[in-house]
Amino acid sequence: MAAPYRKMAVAPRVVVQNDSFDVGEEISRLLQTSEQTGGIGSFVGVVRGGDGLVALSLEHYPGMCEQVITGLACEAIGRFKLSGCTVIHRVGRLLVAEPIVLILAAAPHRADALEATRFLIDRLKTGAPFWKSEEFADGRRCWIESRAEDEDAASGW
Amino acid sequence: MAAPYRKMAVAPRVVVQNDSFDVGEEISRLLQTSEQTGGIGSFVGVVRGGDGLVALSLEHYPGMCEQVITGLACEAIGRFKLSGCTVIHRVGRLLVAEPIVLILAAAPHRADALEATRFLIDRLKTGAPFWKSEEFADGRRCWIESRAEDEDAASGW
Amino acid sequence: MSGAVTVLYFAALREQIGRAGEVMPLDNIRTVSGLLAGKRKNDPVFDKAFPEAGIIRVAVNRVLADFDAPVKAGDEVAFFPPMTGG
Amino acid sequence: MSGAVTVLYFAALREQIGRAGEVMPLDNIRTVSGLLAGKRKNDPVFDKAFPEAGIIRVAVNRVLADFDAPVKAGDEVAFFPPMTGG
Repeated sequence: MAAPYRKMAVAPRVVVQNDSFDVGEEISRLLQTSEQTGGIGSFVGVVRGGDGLVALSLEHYPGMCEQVITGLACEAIGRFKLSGCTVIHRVGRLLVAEPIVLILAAAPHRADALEATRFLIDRLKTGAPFWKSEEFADGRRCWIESRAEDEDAASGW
Repeated sequence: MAAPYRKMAVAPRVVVQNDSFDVGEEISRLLQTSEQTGGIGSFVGVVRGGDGLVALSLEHYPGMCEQVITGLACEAIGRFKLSGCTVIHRVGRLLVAEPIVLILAAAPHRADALEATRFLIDRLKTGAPFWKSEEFADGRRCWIESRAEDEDAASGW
Repeated sequence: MSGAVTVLYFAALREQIGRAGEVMPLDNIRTVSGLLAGKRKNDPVFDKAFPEAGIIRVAVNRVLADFDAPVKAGDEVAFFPPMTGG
Repeated sequence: MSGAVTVLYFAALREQIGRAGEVMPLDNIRTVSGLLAGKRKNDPVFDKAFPEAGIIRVAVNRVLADFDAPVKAGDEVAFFPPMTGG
């Protein structure tokens, strides 16, 4: 027999896709899941220009990505008492100023929403199997190496 | 004579309005202002339901609001090296789950974007002249009192 | 006649006082405290609306100010409860 | 024949090795280290691609693992550089 129904668990929305995302639409979707939301923290990662950079290409490990991100999102939901959580990560070739990743963390109180946003992006950067290579105007192409700063940010949580 | 042109200053976008806002459109607008953006931190404040709450009404001090928020945004731009900043605050009667405020802080690096987002919402809560009253299903209406927690968050910066 | 100041009230304070504001002669008023003392003397509703000066905020020309801030002709002085935006 | 494992390579490692992966017999392999030692013996490109074991990450069945993690028939073992998402 099933255990008696207690409380609806918060399930994260996790997507890995080529296409871009509509932040407003994702926020509306998140707001429909709970009237307990008082604030939504968000982070959008963007392809930063400079030094002749033209585009980034993102490679990923299909299947493992979704699994790792879902695990991180569930950890955030428990740890920061979230009322909702969305993570969308793009793969493929992305031009300068294009969005790469969207994190949304909804909570009754803003401190939890903002903390969870930071937790998720810090841990995702070095914990989810994505790899970026850079493509420059002069034709050079090279893999981005992981930064000690990012490793530190992730292990701080 | 004007001083020689050095560097384009980052000007914040500050709006106080009745209407809602389109977060995706605001992010696109912010991304057009600088190719140096690597991340955008965001906070959306929302009317939280519960205890029979039907709506919030937001009163403000026209003119002073825009001036205070612009001052906070300029402080954030300098302190966190932002490449862009947007603050939109709604006034009037807002139903449960409607958005109240949007903060966007763009920066080359994510830590700055996320810190600035938190700074702006913490300081705006108790420093910008807005007042909320609550309207309940049973007809009661009362002014929200300021919370010591919010005063502490603001003075922590 | 030494000029006038515009006085504004917001939120719960506006409701208790029953109006959004008024233009009043400056007379011998030199500070925010002086302005408020005059109000209290002339209208009992102000004692009810401002039971403790500490919880009331004041802005002079749309900038937060102390109660001992100077007030001069043409100024806009606003009184209101602690702010609750965001 | 003791079954097979699927081995995958990603990013710079995939490019250096020149393929995305392969299915290989498990033989007497019991751990990730054992699997890698076999690779190094049979194909010199692995010494070039894995100059230091420390900077290479490994996942067994899509969960990050250590080099002494056990490997059994049917497992999916992936090798890749440190991740750089977000």
